[in-house]
Amino acid sequence: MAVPAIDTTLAPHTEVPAKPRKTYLNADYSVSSWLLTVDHKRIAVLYLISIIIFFALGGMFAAGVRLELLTPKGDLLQADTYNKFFTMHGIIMVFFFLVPSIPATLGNFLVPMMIGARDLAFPRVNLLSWYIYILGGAFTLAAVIGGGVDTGWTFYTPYSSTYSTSNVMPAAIGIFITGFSSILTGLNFIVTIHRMRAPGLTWFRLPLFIWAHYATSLIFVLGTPVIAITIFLVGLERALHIGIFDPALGGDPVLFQHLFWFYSHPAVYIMILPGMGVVSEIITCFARKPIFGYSFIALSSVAIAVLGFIVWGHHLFTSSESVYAALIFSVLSFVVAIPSAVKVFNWVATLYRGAISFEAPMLYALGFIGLFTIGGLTGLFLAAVGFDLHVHDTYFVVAHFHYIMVGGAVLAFLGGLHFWWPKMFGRMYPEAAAKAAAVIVFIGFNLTFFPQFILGYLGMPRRYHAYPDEFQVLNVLSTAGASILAVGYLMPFCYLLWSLKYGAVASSNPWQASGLEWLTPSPPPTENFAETPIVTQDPYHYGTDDDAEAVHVA
Amino acid sequence: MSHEADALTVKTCLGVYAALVCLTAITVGAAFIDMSFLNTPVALGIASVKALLVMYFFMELRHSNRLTWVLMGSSGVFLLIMIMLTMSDMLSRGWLGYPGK
Amino acid sequence: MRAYDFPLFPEQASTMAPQVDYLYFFLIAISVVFSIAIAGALIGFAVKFRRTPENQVGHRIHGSTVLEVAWSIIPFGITMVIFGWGAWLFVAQSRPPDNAHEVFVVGKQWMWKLQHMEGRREINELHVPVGQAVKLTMTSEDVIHAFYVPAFRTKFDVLPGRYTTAWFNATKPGEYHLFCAEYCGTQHSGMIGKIVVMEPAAFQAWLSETPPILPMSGPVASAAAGDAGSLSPVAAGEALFAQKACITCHQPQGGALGPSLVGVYGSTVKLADGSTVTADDAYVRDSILNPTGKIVAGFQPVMPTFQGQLTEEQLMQLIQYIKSLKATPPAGAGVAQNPPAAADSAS
Amino acid sequence: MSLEQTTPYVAHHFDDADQQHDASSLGMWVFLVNEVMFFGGLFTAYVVYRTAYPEAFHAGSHELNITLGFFNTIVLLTSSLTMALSVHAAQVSRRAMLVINLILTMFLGAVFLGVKAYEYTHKWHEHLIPGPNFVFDGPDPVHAQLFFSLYFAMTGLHALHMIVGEVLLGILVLRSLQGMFNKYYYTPVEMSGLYWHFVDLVWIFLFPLLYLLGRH
Repeated sequence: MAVPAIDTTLAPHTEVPAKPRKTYLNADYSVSSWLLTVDHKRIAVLYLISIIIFFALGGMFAAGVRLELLTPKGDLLQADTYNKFFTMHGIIMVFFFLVPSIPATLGNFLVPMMIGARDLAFPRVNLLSWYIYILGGAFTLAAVIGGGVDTGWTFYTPYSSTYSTSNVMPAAIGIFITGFSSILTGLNFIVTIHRMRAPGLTWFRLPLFIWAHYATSLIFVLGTPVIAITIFLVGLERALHIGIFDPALGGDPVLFQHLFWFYSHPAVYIMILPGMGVVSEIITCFARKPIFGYSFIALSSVAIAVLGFIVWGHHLFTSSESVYAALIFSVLSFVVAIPSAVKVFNWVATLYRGAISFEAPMLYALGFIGLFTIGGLTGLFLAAVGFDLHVHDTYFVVAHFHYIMVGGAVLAFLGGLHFWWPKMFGRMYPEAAAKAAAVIVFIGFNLTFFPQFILGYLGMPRRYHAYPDEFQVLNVLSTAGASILAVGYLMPFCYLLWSLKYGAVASSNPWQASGLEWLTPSPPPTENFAETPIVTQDPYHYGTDDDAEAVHVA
Repeated sequence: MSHEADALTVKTCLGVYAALVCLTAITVGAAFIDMSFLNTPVALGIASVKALLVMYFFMELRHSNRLTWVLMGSSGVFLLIMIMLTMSDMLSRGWLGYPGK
Repeated sequence: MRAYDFPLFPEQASTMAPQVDYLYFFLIAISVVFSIAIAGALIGFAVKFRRTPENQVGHRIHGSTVLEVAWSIIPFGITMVIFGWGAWLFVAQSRPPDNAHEVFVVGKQWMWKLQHMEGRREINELHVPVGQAVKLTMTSEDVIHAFYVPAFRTKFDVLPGRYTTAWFNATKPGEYHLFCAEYCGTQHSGMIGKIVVMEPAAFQAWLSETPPILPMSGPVASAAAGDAGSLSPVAAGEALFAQKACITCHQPQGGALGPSLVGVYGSTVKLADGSTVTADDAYVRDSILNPTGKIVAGFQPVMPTFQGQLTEEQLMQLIQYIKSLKATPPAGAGVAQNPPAAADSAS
Repeated sequence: MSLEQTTPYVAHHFDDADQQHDASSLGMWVFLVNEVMFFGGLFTAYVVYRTAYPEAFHAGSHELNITLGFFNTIVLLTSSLTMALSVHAAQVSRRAMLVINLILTMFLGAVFLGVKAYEYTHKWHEHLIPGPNFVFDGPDPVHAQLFFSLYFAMTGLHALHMIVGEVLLGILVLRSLQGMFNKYYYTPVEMSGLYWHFVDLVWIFLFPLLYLLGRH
């Protein structure tokens, strides 16, 4: 029943050797061995710790926002404080959690292992990217400690460049710097995937996780420099009063929006594509069945990455963009919906005639599909120009992108973390608690964000500190949901930490998954593989071959 | 990795350099001639030829694999996408009269 | 407010509102169909093909190109229907009708200043007649705002240094929310007001009555005080035209340092560099604030800039005055009906 | 051909020197793609504003010194030549030629930066630095200021890249004096060469866009 996934020259792993096996975790215990490591697995752990700290911070700001919105009057926080809270929530969650979340942690850990390499192509660049991330984070934290930023994470000019009196500069510098950590990660992944694959591992034998990370890396490299230069120009305008975007100085604020969204729309795909890769791995593993439509899922990742660059104008429908440009961007936005839909259909089809079990990672993956479907469908609402005029900048948009980013990216992150946790740390987490947490997150999420769709259509604008009375009931529902969601987030944090010491020892392949990363012991040794594996088969070699009729399922 | 046979010879280098200097002189000269709408295309055309010369010879694109070509090409394509779609907004403002004149 | 009595659907109070709502219902229907299909399949498969002692391994099905093509093409067709519908709505919302009642809107941190073309001013409150199109010409004094009336399904950004336009045709008397929808700083959520939709007769009466002295304090009061009097914008513009000495160079019969402005508005103007430009609000505005940017053929760039010397209201008044010069051409009807000729004679 | 015996420079995670060289080369090209988009944001802003305010931009470019711009272009092209010759010298293991060409490249880069600094100082005296002290007599001063904002942003960013390049070249000179590069291992020289040529490429476009257009 446990089908050996891929033939390799690797010797069958020996369980429980007499003295503790050397792993990347116990190779050295000194602080410098962590802070100066060039091992992609250790860097992944460093990233994991840092992004969780930022996630907690961003979550606290979100809690402040939701608590303020319990009542229509602005009574808990001052207007300024509230504005800083949602701004810091956005900046931290987008730039310091969501963008690096899966690529820098799971991606860093798994990309070399999945392709049978000993490390990323440029290990020192990898470490550098973490330090750059921390440096950027330090600037942003300095902005928080120094009194916060109140521009919204979008930094729209001329408010950000001329009018805001808050700490725009340190936050902008922080984002500018952090951009380079993304660029270096993307560069490293692209080169690694091109040049370091194990013998026999052709492009169409790559796991879908790798395809997703390849597509993500393309966006990192092509998009991130544009936000860097745009933020740089905002900083220049703010510091030196030279006009680039401020109309009082001859500039055009809409140009800022174009440049900003040229990155920030593809950035949405940076957040969701790795999640799609994770879900593809989990679904096929727990259905014990090859993925349905492998090449369509693989190529749709690349299609999303490329098409994602030509739809940014749909953020500008009400920004005095020309009617013709709005129509062009609208039709292109509908086109980019298709590859996402194709993925969803293929995941569902993968379940057909599978042998499905429902461990925690699978629950997260199924939740992802459901929530991403709603997020994607409401994206169609927003892409329809005439409709967008009503709901643009309302809670409808807020709900939509949280369905993609939290319902999508965060659920995938949690699912992936559970799925590969035994591999990363060699310990099993308590399954019952993990299942409960997955269900709680799902319920809490929907209760938080579904009411916001209704609020948005009713016309409640986003970033409102106080609001008319008739919106209160839905806001209370949303805040209630957020508190459930918070419990759902705290649970994995606790039991995963607990499992590091008390969890059952994990075997090298607890899920009986295919894929090269499961061939090495858990946790893996520093060099990943004792010998370079040789790949002779397609990925996801699950299932039985006995029924020819199944192939013609259509 | 050293392919002495097809290594960049000093001679080609000098030839390319001479061409680049000539093109620079031409583009400066052309800038002082009024060619109405043609000035910008000519200046950018010459610049593109110079860029291609530098890439093809100095940056060894002629000995590079296809992937490098694809990379360089794609950076150009994405830059053009950014400029052209932004301009599609800027240029068509006011075509319909409203909004966003 | 009772917890069981809260709205789930916004009021429909403009001609556009039901149109947007129809698309909304259509989109909801599509979403429900797809969500149910996907969730149904997901749950159905998950139950039917759950792992059991007999069912330990799935079947090796690799895919189906027919299915892939089908589930690419069919959703694509549906999205194109949505696109067409949305685009049609958008174009309709973008084009204000000709006979609209005109209102000039200035957004500033954090208030709305509105003036009817007939002269009456309002702050954070807009009275409009029912059943007549209202066209808003909007600009901002500082950052970007957005004029949003949920009951009308109307929203458009208000930008500094530029005019944007929105319009609506109210269908139901009553009071509706006016929100600023683009984040504009500290009191963003306080930049709200109301739209009062009145019966036409009542509106006409309201329009011509003398406004009460507004019992206000703070920035609102000072802004109102600065705009004392309710001359119509055209009359105010005429006064400004004389006061700022525009008239010295822009004499109606021409022949002075600058071109005559009679009949210029709406015409095609020939510039010194050979290009042409349509004299619309944006052009007139640019020419006042940045006079050496676009020089009319046959004139010297000698006009000083008025950047920083005119408020947005004054600019709008000047534009309205220059616009009105077309209506009463001194040189006969031919000028107004033949704008290019007018432009030529002006230069 | 196997090079493991001839060179100690293969890092542990690569199979052989070929793979290592390929990875470095690909990495550099990917980095350059990123650089194209980095400058691309500025080029987009330039295209947008130049199309919107051609008069102001023409007037602005008239204030630039075309002779110095031309001179600097030739200097930079020459430095690209010497850089290409350095790579060639490394490829054929000629250390003296390598060192001389690297130093020449550095020198030409310094000349370029010096001229650029002179131009900036000149603009300072002419009050052409955007900001509160900006003074411009020509038409449309508001948007001429926009031209100078972009001029300083673009050439400044380019100069910053030149300075990084100078540092890289300095390291290369030291390393080649130690005899680190030969026909079996010259990847750093080649990669720095790619970077240097790219910086040249940017200038090839900046020169006509900023100095030449609108000259006639």
